[in-house]
Amino acid sequence: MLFNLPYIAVVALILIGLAAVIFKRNLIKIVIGITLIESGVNLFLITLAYRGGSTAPIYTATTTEETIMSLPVPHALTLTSIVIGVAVLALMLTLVVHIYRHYGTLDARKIGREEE
Amino acid sequence: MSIRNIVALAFFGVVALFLIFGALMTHPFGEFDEDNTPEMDQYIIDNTQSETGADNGVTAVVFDYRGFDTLGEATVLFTAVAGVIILFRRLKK
Amino acid sequence: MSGMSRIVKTMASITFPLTMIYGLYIIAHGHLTSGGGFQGGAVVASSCALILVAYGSVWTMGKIKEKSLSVFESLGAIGFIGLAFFGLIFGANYFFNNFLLKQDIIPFFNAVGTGASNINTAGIIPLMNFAVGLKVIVGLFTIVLVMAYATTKLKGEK
Amino acid sequence: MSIEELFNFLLDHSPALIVAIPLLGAFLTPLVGKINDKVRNAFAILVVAFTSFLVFLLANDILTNNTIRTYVFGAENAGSPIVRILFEVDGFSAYMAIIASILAIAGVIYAWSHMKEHTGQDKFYTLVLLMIAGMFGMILTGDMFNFFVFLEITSIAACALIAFYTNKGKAVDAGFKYIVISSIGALFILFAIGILYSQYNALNMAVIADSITFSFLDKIALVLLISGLAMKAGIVPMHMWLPDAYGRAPASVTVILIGATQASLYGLFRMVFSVYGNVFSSIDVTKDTVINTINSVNSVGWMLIILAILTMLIGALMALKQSNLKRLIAFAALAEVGYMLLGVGVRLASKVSQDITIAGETTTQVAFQGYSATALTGSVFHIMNDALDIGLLFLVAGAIYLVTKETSLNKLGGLARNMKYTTVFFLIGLFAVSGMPPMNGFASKLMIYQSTFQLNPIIAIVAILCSILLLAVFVKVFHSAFLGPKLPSLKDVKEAPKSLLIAMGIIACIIIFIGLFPNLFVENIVTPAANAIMDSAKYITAVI
Amino acid sequence: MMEQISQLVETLKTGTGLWNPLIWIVAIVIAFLIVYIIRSFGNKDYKKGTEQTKAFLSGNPEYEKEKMHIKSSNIYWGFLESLKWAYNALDKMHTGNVSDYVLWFVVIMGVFFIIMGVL
Repeated sequence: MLFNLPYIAVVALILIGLAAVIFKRNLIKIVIGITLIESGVNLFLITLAYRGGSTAPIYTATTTEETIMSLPVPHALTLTSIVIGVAVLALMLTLVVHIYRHYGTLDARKIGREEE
Repeated sequence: MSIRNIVALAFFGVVALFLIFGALMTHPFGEFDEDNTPEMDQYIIDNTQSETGADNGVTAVVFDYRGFDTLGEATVLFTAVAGVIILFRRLKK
Repeated sequence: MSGMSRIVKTMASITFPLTMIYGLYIIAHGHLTSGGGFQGGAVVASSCALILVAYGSVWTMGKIKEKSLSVFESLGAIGFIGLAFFGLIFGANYFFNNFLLKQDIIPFFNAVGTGASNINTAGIIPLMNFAVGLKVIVGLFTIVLVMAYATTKLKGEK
Repeated sequence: MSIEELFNFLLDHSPALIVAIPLLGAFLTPLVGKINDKVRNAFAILVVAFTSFLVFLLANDILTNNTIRTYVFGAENAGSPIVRILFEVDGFSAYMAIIASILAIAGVIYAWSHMKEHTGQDKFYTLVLLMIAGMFGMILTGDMFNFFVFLEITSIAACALIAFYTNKGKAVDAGFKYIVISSIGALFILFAIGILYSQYNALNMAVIADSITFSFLDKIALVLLISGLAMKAGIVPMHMWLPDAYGRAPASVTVILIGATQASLYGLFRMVFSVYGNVFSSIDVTKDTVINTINSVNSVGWMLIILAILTMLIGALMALKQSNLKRLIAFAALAEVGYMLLGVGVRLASKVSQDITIAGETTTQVAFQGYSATALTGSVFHIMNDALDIGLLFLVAGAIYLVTKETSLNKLGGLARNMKYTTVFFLIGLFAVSGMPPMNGFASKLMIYQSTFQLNPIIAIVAILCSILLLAVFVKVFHSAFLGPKLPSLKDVKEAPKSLLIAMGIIACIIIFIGLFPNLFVENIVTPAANAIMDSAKYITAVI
Repeated sequence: MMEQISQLVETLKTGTGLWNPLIWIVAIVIAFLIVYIIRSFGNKDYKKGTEQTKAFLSGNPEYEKEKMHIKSSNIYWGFLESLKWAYNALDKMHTGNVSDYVLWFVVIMGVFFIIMGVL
């Protein structure tokens, strides 16, 4: 049970991010919540890579037969998901700048109501 | 405390409950017993030098085994740059 | 965002080449040590962003336009997907085929790693590292530069 | 090499080239744009046309031979265990690729005149090509994580294009909503992919589908996948981003955005029927997951039916109230999505298991009711009809906005006197989207009505009622925008430019063809696709 | 060649029903013919340029054309008025707030979790 603490941390991160998105009004805080969810998912992926007493999956001069290596695929998935997160973050901040230009506020309840 | 927040908290609690149960049911951290042995990753670790020639297993996965994902990833960055430029463009010709 | 004080500018111009060399090292040895095109590209882009912060976005935009930057980024992307397309023509005729490996027609990057770090290995992976590195450098720097410049103009308007 | 060899080469590599050629075109567009505008537009149209040619080559091969093609990236064969990314194209993927290519080529041709007086066209065409590539990647891929990557490509490109009119506050706001919604949905999908990977140490859809045991973690992953993809597909009550995004994007983008939404719906079909095929679509009683999960399958089916009814009702009712043309059509598109989901729900809700006693010994037998195949076929058929009809209506709305610079229906009137071809196209779209014979919408809706009626008559009645409401909605649009006297403010409106008419004409011709010869279409194209989605064992054995 | 032609005109069978557009078109053409014949009967005592051609609005004077165009928001006024309760609820539902959108996502996720967990 104790050894599932990393997964508990993952769930906690995701829930904190979700709560920030749902209960906060400031658009910047909503963006921060999304990045929190994303970091939680990344943490989950990189947690899956670990094997007890393992090293990084790189062959060096000190590698022997009994060297345990951690799983390489989750590293690659995490790398991809981090880059995707950077792209999404850049686009969201760009749009937040434009929203502030047009509305003069960042309150999520004051903007975006379709009148007609 | 509006009615919206109460409903939100209720369903939020349901989701949290199930996710935490799932977290407790996942296989223990860093332990791989017989019934879930990582065949795919073990295969990559064993054959990365002979098949791709790279000492770095992660780079072998990123650029050879799952190279198409990396193409998509580079495309995502390209898309983000194009989007930022098009959103900050000059509107007059 | 206008430029900062003289001390910051001097320190930035001293730190800039060191950071850039470090990032290029990470890109070049991506298939041997930990790191790769994305990580090294991020390091180099951060060094460029340091110059941007120190000297101000207006000065930087005067030096280099985002149009030329986007051309460079397209070149990086075309290099990456071009290497993938070459796999269709050479070797075993498969997309994303590692065609440089285990052949003697083109005498570089064709060896197979044997535990000790050997730079001349891994086929098209180092080339892809360089292409992705160029792409990531230019891409991240373009994002930072364009956003900084646009927000500067915003402050000027008000 | 001879032309025969060239065709075989293209056919063998078409799954990769369909995605790679739009990507290459997108990377080349900033360089080509340096020459001049006309060359760049022609280049984009050429790239999309060549991609559509490859799509039709591939679809012809797959739908006629009823086979499944797999394409491994970077090696001859997948090997064992499967470590490489592979594309797996079955009949349903080919069918969706046909829809996506039709919408893509219409949108790119439409954009030539529609985007003329805007700046930043280089990046516009780049993003359109990237969006098309992401759409095809989502449709053709057989790898879970690759699906997520292409989902993100489509979302980011679509978000930047929705906010294209940055001088309008609402457009930027719609783009922000879209990126927030889609990134959250995609992140939960990635979380589900991680859960599946942690259990089976595989990312390939077929491998996961082969080894899936409906454990608790699988249930959690299924819930995350269904909710995320349903939000991306705009199912009520997660639909609110859809009218904003559809209504505020440029019309040439909206057409391709329909394709992106349909691709998310395709993901929902694929996850439910292929990845969880052992649970949802298999009737092999030797697997204990098939027998033990009848109740949860039926309950998921009824939940989807309830969501579908809500989608149809709310879409039609809200569309009746709108006075902004594009927003109205967006709500109608929402109502159309409900019909597709209804077919899936009926299929799942009609899975039964009964004990039959033959000569003393009792054997358990799991089967789908006979009408459920018709329901799924109808909903698969309706995907294409909805894409064509709603796409045509959005193109007409964009043409009206281009010539009159008006979106509010209260300020429009008497356009039929000046825009004859546009009026004809709008009439075709009106009849098709409201399921009037002899247009294509009627055939698919008839199949859905009849199969649903056998499950529960009330659902079928509600569906017919929503169709009638849609007819009322578009009659109102036709009256207030096209009929009536010339308004003094619209005295000197011209007919829409040529490229717009060409794009609308392509879609209208396809609509009329499907409407006049539905049986030909259903027998040769729709039924193989529906059979492919219903047969999960074939999907698995094609890889392993 | 012949079987392609025959395949074109085949009927779509949907398990319990069938649908063939070509037969439908023939039927609709025959119906229009009948309508035209009936109409031609009443066509004899129709004279152009007389009182018959003027619109008769129960004695009221006829408006000019621009005034007579009905705005789209006035169409179906009665329908919207009688369903006001539903439309008020729908309008309350469609707040343009991003947080509410995500909240609906969480609600649906919770409902699916309950269904999956119970059964």
